[in-house]
Amino acid sequence: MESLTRPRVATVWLGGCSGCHMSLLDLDERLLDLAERMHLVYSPFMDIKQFPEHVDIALVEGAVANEDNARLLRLVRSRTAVLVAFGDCAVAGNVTALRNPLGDPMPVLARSYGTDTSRIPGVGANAGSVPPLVPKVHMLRSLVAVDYYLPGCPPPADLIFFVLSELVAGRTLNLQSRATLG
Amino acid sequence: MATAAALPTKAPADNRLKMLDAAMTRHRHQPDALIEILHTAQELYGYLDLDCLKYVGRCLKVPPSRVYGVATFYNVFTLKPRGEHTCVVCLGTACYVKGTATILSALEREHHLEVGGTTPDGTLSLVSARCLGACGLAPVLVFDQEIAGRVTAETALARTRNWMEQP
Amino acid sequence: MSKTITIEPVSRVEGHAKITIQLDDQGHVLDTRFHVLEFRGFEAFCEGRHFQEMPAITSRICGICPVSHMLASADAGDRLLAVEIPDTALLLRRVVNLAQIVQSHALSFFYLSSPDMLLGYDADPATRNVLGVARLNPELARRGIRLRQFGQSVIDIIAGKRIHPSWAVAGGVIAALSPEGRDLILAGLPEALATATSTLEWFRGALDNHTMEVDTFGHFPTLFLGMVSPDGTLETYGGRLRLMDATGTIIADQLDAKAAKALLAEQVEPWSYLKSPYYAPLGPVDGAYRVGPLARLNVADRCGTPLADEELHRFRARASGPVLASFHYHYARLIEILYGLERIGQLLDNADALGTDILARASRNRTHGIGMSEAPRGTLFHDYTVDENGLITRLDLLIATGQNNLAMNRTVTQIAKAFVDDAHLTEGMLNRVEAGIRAFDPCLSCSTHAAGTMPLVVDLVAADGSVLQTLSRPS
Amino acid sequence: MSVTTLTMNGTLVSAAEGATLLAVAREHHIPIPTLCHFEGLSEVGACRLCLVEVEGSNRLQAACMTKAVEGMTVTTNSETLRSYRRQIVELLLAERNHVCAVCVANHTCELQNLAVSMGVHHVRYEPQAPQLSMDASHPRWILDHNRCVLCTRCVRVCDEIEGAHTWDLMGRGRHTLVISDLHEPWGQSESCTSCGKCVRVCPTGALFEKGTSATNKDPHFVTYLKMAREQKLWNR
Amino acid sequence: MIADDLAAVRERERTAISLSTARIAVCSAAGCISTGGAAVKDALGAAVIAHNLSGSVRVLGTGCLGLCHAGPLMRVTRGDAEPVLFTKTTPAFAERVIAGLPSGVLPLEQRCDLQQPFFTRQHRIVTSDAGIVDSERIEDYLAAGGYTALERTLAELHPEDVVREVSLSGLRGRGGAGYPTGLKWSTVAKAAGHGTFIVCNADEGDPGAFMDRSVLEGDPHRVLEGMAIAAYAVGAEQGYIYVRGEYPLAITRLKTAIRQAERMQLLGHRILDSQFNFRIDLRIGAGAFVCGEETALIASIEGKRGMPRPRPPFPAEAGLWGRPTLINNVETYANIAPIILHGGAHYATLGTERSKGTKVFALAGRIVNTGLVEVPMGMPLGEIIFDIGGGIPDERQFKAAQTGGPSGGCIPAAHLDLPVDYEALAGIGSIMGSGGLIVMDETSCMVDVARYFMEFCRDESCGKCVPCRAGTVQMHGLLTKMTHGTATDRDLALLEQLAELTTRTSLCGLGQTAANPVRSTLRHFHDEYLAHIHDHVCPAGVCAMNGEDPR
Repeated sequence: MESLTRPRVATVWLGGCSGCHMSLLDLDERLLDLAERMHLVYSPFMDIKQFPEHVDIALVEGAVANEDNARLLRLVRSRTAVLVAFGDCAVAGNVTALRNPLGDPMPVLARSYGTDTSRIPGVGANAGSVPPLVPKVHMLRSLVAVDYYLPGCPPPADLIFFVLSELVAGRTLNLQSRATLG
Repeated sequence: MATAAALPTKAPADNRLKMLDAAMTRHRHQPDALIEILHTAQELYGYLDLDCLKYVGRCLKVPPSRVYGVATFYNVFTLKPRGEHTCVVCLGTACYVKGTATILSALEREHHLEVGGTTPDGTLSLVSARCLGACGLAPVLVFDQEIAGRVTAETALARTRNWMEQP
Repeated sequence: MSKTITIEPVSRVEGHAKITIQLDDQGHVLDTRFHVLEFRGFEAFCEGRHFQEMPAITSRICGICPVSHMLASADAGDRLLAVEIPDTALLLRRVVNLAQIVQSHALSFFYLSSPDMLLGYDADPATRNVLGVARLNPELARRGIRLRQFGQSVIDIIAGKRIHPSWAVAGGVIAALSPEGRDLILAGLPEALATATSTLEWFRGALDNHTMEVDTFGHFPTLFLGMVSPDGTLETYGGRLRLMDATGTIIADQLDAKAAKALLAEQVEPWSYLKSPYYAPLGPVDGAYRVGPLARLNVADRCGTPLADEELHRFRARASGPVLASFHYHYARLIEILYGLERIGQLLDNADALGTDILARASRNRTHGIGMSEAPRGTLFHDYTVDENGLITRLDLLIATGQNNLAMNRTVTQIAKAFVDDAHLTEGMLNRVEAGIRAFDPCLSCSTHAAGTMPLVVDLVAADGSVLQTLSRPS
Repeated sequence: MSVTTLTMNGTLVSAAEGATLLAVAREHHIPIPTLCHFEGLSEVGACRLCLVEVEGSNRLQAACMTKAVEGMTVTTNSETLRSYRRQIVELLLAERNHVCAVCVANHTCELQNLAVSMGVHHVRYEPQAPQLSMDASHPRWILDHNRCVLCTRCVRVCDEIEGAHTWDLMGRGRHTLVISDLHEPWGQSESCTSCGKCVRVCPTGALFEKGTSATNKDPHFVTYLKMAREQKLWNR
Repeated sequence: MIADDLAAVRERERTAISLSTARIAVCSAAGCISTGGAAVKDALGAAVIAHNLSGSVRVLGTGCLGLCHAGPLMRVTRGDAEPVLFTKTTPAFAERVIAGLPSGVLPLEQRCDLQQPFFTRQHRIVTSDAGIVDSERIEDYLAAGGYTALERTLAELHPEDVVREVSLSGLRGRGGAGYPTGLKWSTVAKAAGHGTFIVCNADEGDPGAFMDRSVLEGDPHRVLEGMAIAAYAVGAEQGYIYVRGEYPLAITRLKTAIRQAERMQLLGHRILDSQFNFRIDLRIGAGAFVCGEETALIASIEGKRGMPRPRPPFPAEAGLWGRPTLINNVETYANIAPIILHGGAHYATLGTERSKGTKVFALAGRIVNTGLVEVPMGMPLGEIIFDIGGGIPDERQFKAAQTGGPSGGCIPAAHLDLPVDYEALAGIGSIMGSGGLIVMDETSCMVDVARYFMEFCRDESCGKCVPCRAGTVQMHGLLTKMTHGTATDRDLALLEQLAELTTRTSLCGLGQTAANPVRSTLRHFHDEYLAHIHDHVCPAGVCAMNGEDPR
């Protein structure tokens, strides 16, 4: 099958706003052309629930804000050859990490849900139905090795196109001064 | 006298102010005497409040932000009143090697204080020093003005508990 | 033996969610829960920041509807300045909001939901996505992509950036529209309109195959909340709110953001980061309301643009009163695309469009301001309290998706009861449960930011679902 | 005025006597990154970005403060220097809460531009995320410590050009903060003349104007003003 | 006062000493005072009166006698008999000593063996007055030959001659960096114009160092004399002593000493009736380690924040208020009088090829004889630690010797035979430093020690330059991660890279040397780092290794 020879690509969304994925969609029709050159195996736009084995390239958007994010990120890392930190939250924490200066997430949660911990989602006995927040939001690099960094909030579509084109073609990525945080 | 005219209304018009003025006069109101004068002011008042800083700056012709900058650069100066008693824990290398970190955390736990803090009742301030130069007696603490060598967590706690019980 | 089915993650929605379905011994659905899994804490970390930074910061709540946040935030800022913004600024903000509604609706329909309708709920999950649609019907896919692209490019042309522009500020906007920009937008309109009309035609044709979905995907009475102009015409920015019940009776009308918010309360369930607002006078059960395209088309007297009004007429023929089927969110969405495109044309045809009076300068003159916009998914409130220097002391965001939370939970239960049967559980059945959620086009990255500063009711729900205790907090 | 000749990156260049290596490099269009340097203000040599290698010395020298000397051989752009500069920029980015995305200075920020020009796409150091406040008490401007790089341009311009000395630094090390007067709200400062020069020279979004979502700074203004004052040259 | 008057004072004092039957010196340095030395001295004074011995017994408060751990120390000299040293004395014991004097029977217990290597292996130049001179009496200092060097300088030497003698001595800066003192003096002397300043850096900042404190407390006139000679040599009329605020006793004694010297015209206007004017003012430090760096020290004397500035220009050319400024530390000045008295060439006979004279060390940590010692340069480290220092207590194993404080390094057992010399220490990644020598045994974790020093540098960084301000924070974070067992190889690589960065790019000495403890422990104790990172084990059992995310 043809798809076997094309690189297997995944896009992952952790703690973030999905703006990076929206910017990916801003490739517009180029997305369809790109789809011919790769095999998209996992993405929020798809119905595959489990991150598959043997992924060649994974674009990971968002920072690690809760335990699910951390688990998924470690899984992605273990199954992916080239992991790209996709956008500022993944690269540097960005807006998702704005809660870090406040320290522990409890006051942050209490601000939204009140101080009765039995009623706060993700805390104590409530941790089963929703994932507990991690004490501090992490950029990807703090937890796993990252192969490439694609900064931007979001990264411009043209840059995403360049990055995907290069990686799908099996080339080493060199962004030099093409990319910027923000 | 020029200094009297510049007197902030809140500054206490007691002897201490006279002594402060005298110290500034001794230094001919030169700006470079700022640190010396802050030492004097802290000795007199126990700490440096904003009125005092403003007054000293005005007399020595130093802009307020610089006075504040100097007062906060150096560890010795404090802008908040210290407690009635002060316990200084030496964190010099010799003391560290002999375990003052443990003593410090015992004191912090006991009095619910962090270094630099004062108990809510104003009895005890806990301060650290980078080296008191009494390394031969490590670990060293200072209880009020008195240096104590070869202190243990127990002996340190005994002293501070005593203060807390009889303020 | 009772068991629990978990769908995780809910895919092809904009956010992180899971659904749990509890079955009884006989395999019948006992209960369902829709869990929103993400929490970012904007209410907490925005405190201490300046209100004029909020349009940039809060737009990072969501990458799909950043414009809605930017505009609601700027609107709240206008109130804090206590100014009326220049006509051109209001006009351009409206255009940008409509452009976003177009792109977001196109995203929802073509990228996320069309795979179900075109490929079927039981299609292979590996290909049941937009790329699968592209393979089966390349023309439809390309037209959908280009439609979204048009919406995004309007935002780009006016606000300077497709995603997360920093353009609207308290008092107005920071860049005027150039004649070239306007011409570029107008040149793209005809193709977009053609796509919108042809898609509507196709959708209408396909509706007959979806009677089951229409009946089960959240078909129940609720209240509806949406924005209208003073004469009752559909509006998405700078209008007032209207609240209608399931029979079509207007309960409240021409509410400003402050008056509307005063009518709402919310409850917290510890199993979801998403809170559930409701119309306070009626309580959490009867006070459930829906927002978004379906609600807006239900509450408005008319769209005010010719093609959209024509389609609205057909839409209304599907029900005797307000359209209650949540499946018709899709239909309403397509009509709103048409409306948005037509309205953009109308607005840009106005001499004010190229005006250069775009920013009213003032300093902070109030300490409390509530702004709002009609986001693609429904009414969005930004409620700011600031200190004398303009630093936020309290930030309270009430987000469209949150307001649909009660309805979405009910929808999940309704679909699960209709389709899920333990005896023969198929992936397609579960996908239908997800598809029901998708009809609301929930934006879950937005939805986890509603703050607990409204009158809050907390229900302590026992394992059997009964309410053990109710705690409430005054506002 | 006598002229000095020296070698910079292998090329012979001439320099006015007493000129700094930075001035010589700029004159010959040899790029050397800077952050604390500001034309028209005194030099402090604090950011360490302009460090260069001078043959015969094992110490790196700050180009902004090192005078050109006859026969000197200078390298401004070795791989080692580039690596140090990248690290310094990364250290700055990790030090406070530089969230470019939501910053008023996004795309006009000198720190961000340095990062771009050096290809700093990410920061390897742990973000420190200190809890810092904003001072919005001034009617026109805001000071946001989260974005301050402690370059002290504001302190210097206020002292040296405006003559008010409203700003200074308090504390030390990682706790250093820019303060006005006795660490009082800027809006209550008795010494501030509200001239706005500090805002103009700020390289990041730490000092910015209220009501703007993007800052439009004019850093050349202060240099122009100094020339006008001292040399009666109103050339922009 | 002229030379003849001074001679008369000396004569008078020497006669008084020779007439006394006993001199009892109580160590009055801060160490012994903290263990009750002052009370012992008071008890001695009271007992002398009670026993009616005022005419024949002299009680002095004197400089550090060395064995700080055994204080309060008391040294009894009777006529030509060998002096006796008592340890751990008390007021009651003092009473017994005085009571025994008339009969000549001194207590037998608490005597310290003066023939042990701790005393015999030392070579005292800087600390030679301890036990002889009362710290608060200028007459004592004069009687011991004090101010003779200044007298001779003013009477016989040209300024260039002084600089030549100092150059000839090979003396190098004792503050740590070891810059040749003579060279520094000649640079300042050559710098044009009047208004040259001289500064004594008495801001002894290294934790674990108390040599300067002891000299200032015990023999302040020695420092004043050295400064006056230096001022004469470089043409300065104003001097400052920048002394740590944490040393109140040193400050009091310096104030007293300056007053006494001024009264005797040894400081001030027309010193000893010559044309030479020189006054000394004290500046009290306020607790900032960075002020040991000379440009920061200058800023601090000027009343500013102690922030360094790049050099050049060096203070020798442009220092205090832009004027040429000579800055030396306490021990350096304390060496000057002996050099002038006995000649630079004589001084140079002591020590190694490139490190001349003696060095005072403060022994502390896991060592039997904690205290102050002065040894000739070139003595092997092991001799200092095991022979003089008495080795490691509690039958533990020597692990490392830390020299140079936060700017220094840790020396492992393999280098115990290393001669103490500026170059030799630098060669193995440490520095001579100001003289703190802290001994560690296997109960110390070297990663934790590196973390400790990094925390120190982080907290003491002035914050001006980025690599030091932010680099120390990051290095401390990485080291903390290691001590928590959560670090990876990647963190180790980052640490090494940051260590290089701060060393190479920091503005001043603090930042440039901040990574030295890290680099030296990485070099000599690499396996301990790997144990923390790979095996999540702290071999010394110091680190909690609880895997908690450090913050």
